Amino acid sequence: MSWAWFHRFGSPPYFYRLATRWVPWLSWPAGVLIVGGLFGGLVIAPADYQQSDAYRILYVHAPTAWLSQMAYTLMAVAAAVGLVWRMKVASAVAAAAAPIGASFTAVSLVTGMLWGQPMWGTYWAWDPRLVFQLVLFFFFLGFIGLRSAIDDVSRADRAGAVLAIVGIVNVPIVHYSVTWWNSLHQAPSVLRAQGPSMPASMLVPLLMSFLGITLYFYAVLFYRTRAEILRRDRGAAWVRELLTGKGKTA
Amino acid sequence: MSRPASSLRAASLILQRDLTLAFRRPGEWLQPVAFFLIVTMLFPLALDPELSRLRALAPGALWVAALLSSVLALEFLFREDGRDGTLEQFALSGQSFAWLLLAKTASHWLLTGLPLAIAAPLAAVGLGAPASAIPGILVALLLGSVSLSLLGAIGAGLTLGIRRGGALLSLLVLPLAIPTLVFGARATAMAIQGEPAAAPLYLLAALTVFGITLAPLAAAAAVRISLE
Amino acid sequence: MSRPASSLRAASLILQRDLTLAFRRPGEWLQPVAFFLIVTMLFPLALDPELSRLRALAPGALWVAALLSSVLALEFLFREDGRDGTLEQFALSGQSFAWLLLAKTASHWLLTGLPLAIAAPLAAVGLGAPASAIPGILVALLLGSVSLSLLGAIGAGLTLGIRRGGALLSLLVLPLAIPTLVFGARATAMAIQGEPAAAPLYLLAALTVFGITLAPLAAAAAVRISLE
Amino acid sequence: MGLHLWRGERHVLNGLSLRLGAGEALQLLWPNGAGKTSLLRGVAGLLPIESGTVRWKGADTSTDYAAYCSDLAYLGHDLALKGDLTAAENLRYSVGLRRQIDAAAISGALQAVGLTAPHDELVRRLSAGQQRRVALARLALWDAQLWLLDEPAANLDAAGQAQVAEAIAAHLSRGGSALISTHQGLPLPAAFNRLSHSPQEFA
Amino acid sequence: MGLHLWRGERHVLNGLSLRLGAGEALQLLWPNGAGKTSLLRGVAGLLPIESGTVRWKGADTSTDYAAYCSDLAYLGHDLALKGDLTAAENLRYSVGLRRQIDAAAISGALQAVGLTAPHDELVRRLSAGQQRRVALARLALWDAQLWLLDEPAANLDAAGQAQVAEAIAAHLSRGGSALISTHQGLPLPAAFNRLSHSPQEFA
Ligand code: HEM
Ligand SMILES: Nc1ncnc2c1ncn2[C@@H]1O[C@H](COP(=O)(O)OP(=O)(O)OP(=O)(O)O)[C@@H](O)[C@H]1O
Ligand SMILES: Nc1ncnc2c1ncn2[C@@H]1O[C@H](COP(=O)(O)OP(=O)(O)OP(=O)(O)O)[C@@H](O)[C@H]1O
Ligand SMILES: [Mg+2]
Ligand SMILES: [Mg+2]
Repeated sequence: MSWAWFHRFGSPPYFYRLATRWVPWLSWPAGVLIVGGLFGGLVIAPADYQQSDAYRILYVHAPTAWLSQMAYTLMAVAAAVGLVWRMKVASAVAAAAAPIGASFTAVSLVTGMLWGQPMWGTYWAWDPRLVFQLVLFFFFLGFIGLRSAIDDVSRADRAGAVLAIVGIVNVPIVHYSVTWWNSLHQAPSVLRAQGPSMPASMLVPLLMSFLGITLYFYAVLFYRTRAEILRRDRGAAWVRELLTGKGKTA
Repeated sequence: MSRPASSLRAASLILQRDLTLAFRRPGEWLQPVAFFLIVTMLFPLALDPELSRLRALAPGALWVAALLSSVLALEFLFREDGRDGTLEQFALSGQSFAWLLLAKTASHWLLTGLPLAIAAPLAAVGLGAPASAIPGILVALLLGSVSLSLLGAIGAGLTLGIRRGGALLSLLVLPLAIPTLVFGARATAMAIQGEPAAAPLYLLAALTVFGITLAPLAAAAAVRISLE
Repeated sequence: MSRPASSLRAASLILQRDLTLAFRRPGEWLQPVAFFLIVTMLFPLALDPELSRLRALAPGALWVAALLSSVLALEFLFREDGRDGTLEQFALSGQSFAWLLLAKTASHWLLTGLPLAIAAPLAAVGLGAPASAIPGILVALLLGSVSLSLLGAIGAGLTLGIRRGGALLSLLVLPLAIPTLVFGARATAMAIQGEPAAAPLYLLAALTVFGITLAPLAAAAAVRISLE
Repeated sequence: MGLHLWRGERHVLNGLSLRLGAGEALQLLWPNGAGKTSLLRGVAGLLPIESGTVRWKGADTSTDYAAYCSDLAYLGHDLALKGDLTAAENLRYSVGLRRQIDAAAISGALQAVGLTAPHDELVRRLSAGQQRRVALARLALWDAQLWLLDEPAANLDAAGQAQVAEAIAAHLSRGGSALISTHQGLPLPAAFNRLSHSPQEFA
Repeated sequence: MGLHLWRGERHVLNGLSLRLGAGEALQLLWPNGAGKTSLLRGVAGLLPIESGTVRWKGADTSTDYAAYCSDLAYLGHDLALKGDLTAAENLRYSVGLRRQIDAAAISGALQAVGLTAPHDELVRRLSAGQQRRVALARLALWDAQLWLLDEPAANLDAAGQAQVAEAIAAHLSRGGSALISTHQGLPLPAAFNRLSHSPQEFA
């Protein structure tokens, strides 16, 4: 087993070209799946016997909530790889992931609040799941704030990595908070050991929209990472070649 | 030979400069707001769940958080300009020192007090205040934050040269700020309960006017001593 | 030629040094306590008078004040040693850097956390807690303040080289401190209501142990990066 | 009469008395701790003087301090430059407090001190020596008659030191005066240059 | 192979390669901004080195960094002195972290650098030059083989500069090495003294 692939990924020009190639391949299916999932969820799936149509916000809320945690994990792992192996591309991935993760977290919070009003009669409650999801949001903000407060890019990468690694403890807390404490928020009905407890007509659109939003996440991530790599390597020979040689790409 | 600068021009240069600096580092003036939002969030967390649904807590939580984040931000009012010698140059510029410091205080308020006043209604709604209370809360916090910045300028001047001035600064400013806190919280409580809050708001406004006239002079004296 | 110093000796020198420095300027370590007492006092002022007599508010007020004054004090944990080059010399001393920073954190706790834990029962009684609650509150705050110092060391290390790091520091540390706040406030509430508070105290102790093992390593990594 | 000045419990300047003519520079080569910084700050009015008076154009400076200030330029250890502004912006804001100034004058002054870095680079990214050059450009722009300089050549390489000396010489030739603390002694035109090696000389 | 080091987006040290023998001093007289401070901090392990290795006694310093540190003494712009401790206390605490030391050795070292102020005066009350002397005494007490000194003679009067040169000469004669950044050039015994005027010499 060789580590060649690892080093190949670590090379900015290689990753740049890879990302350029992948962005369209991610974006199109993402669009199709999201449209399909929302159509299935908002039009085809039956109304819930308890919550009538309000539950349909689920098709946005649950995927963004799941993804916010995936985004944090990915960011922390990438930052850690950048810290330990001095892999600049990994640090760039982490830096690019943070704002996307923050937006997904914000969307999940807002949709949750909108859903909370009809369900619990209040937009917000001081409930563990909600609070720790908010904490996740603050970790994203802290990561972004810390990075922007340090002007030396490599120092910012490493300081951010320490913070991201420390914050990773929060991710399992968010997930298990409903099981550990008695919570207002409902217990997992999809991501649980016994398998999902949901009729297929609801589950399929949910999975479609989840997959679509995931692909969308990676598309944006690759896109932003590309820009981040260009910004960081703007002095390097390969970027100058890229800008002068094939002017259209940039 | 060279035409001297007018005092209005000098003040506007200071405002421009501080806003340019803030614009280059947006993270900095967002921090006191973030601090404010987090602190308001801490209260309900630290209380019994049933108690935390009490609307009546909102004014107290809001104002204590607003007061603390203003005080926290105050530390930066003169600190950097003091450290890098800029205040010395202000003192030697031939302009009225109190006037220049008033301009600095104004830019500090724009960058910390104003965002706070804007964020406060949001936080209040999160704590269960009705939407109808928003204008009252906004006005109370606008007035309150101006008077806190002015009072704070005196404390910031006094603690300028001091190592670990931050904690001392809060000790000096918090007692001074108690009237603002009391009237502000009362106005907010009345706004939340839907009563007209004019009386405490007038008192707040009076505090602010009083601050504008006296605080810059006191601050200038304090800073001058700290520069020695 | 020369005999190297043991790591125990090194840690005890750091403690001695910090205590000597604190002894020369007693004002400094009294400040966080004073801040704590003032903030607990602000709550009743900002609340409706009837509400403020509620004992149930005491845990919330105590813990929010304790958390804020620890965070405020944190800014000084590494700041000065960083600025005057002492931390650089720690890093080059050949001793384990994490160990030296643990010693610094310990002296910081002795000078800020311990006085806070001692003052808290007083403040609680002032807010209407019965005398029987004192031991529970004391233990909760002892454990809580240790874990806050440890968590805070990470944030203080990360924001070391940063201008206006204070507000960013709170932004980073407050979310980390939420479990401590929640368990601490719960233990305090139980102590005030006369129930046995063992369960939240165990959780607090677990947080503290977790902090002692991991925080110094993270703090050392953070400080090293900030020194560059 | 003499100037007396205390720092804490130390009587730093003990009945000192000195005068400086137009077009004249006085370099203080006093040893460490002799009170150079204290003297300069005392003359600028930043440190209170225990007894004695500082006179400028015959009048006690404390009677019309603002007028005295507009004739005065003080450059201390701290350069009063903002790291997050460019060199040109720094000059615009700090000179602008004292007099009206346009962009051309600023970039001229920056060129005159030989700042090689681009003028729109943030000052934070300049090295210690380059930052001193920016401060030197500001000094020239202030257009003051009395310069008080505390170790103006510290941290500067040989070329930088020559530039400082040149700037001061130009100032003297325009009829300005300068009181300078320094450890190396700057090469100024001999006719206008006085050196002092210890405060006793003025007792 | 060469040492590469970046500060921000600037490639400060570009494939530098230098070696220092026992008893040898290398004075870097590079111009402002050339990278003296960066080089010293890189060699001390305080700044990460992009590529290349620092070797000490034949071994890569990053493999046993603690051992390397105990051979190393770094004196930067910041003196790492506490203003609220006396000179003797400062030395006791900071030297004590590295080796066992007694009070006699400390007051001996303070006398050796010619600190005229009483040894129980708080460092805060000493002038810039006196504080540098205290740092110099600490340097001697650390008893390290490799000295990395960043502008050790800044702020010092003529007597102080001579003392620095003397201390370094004594260190060299005991077989130590020194890498020094300086603008004036210190008068060291010629046999052991190398001067460098620009980083290009080591490219
Ligand atoms: C601001 C309020 C809310 C927040 C912060 C929030 C947060 C979250 C989070 C973080 C997840 C992902 C959980 C995981 O990964 O295990 C999630 C999933 C979910 N949420 Fe919410 N939520 C909120 C309100 C609501 C409301 C009001 C409802 C409906 C009653 C709801 C229903 C769901 C459902 C059905 C899932 C998918 C559960 C699963 O199968 O795991 N949420 N929410
Ligand atoms: N803040 C202070 N409090 C008490 N004494 C002080 C203070 N600052 C300086 N001193 C003392 O005043 C005397 C003069 O200090 P000053 O800084 O003016 O000297 P200097 O000539 O500028 O020295 P250097 O060449 O080292 O900069 C010194 O002996 C010093 O110990
Ligand atoms: N924090 C930083 N971020 C980005 N660039 C920096 C930073 N610090 C220094 N530099 C740049 O690195 C280069 C080398 O700086 P360094 O401080 O090592 O120079 P130096 O030789 O010590 O200069 P001086 O004689 O002025 O002290 C300079 O051109 C400077 O602009
Ligand atoms: Mg001086
Ligand atoms: Mg340097």
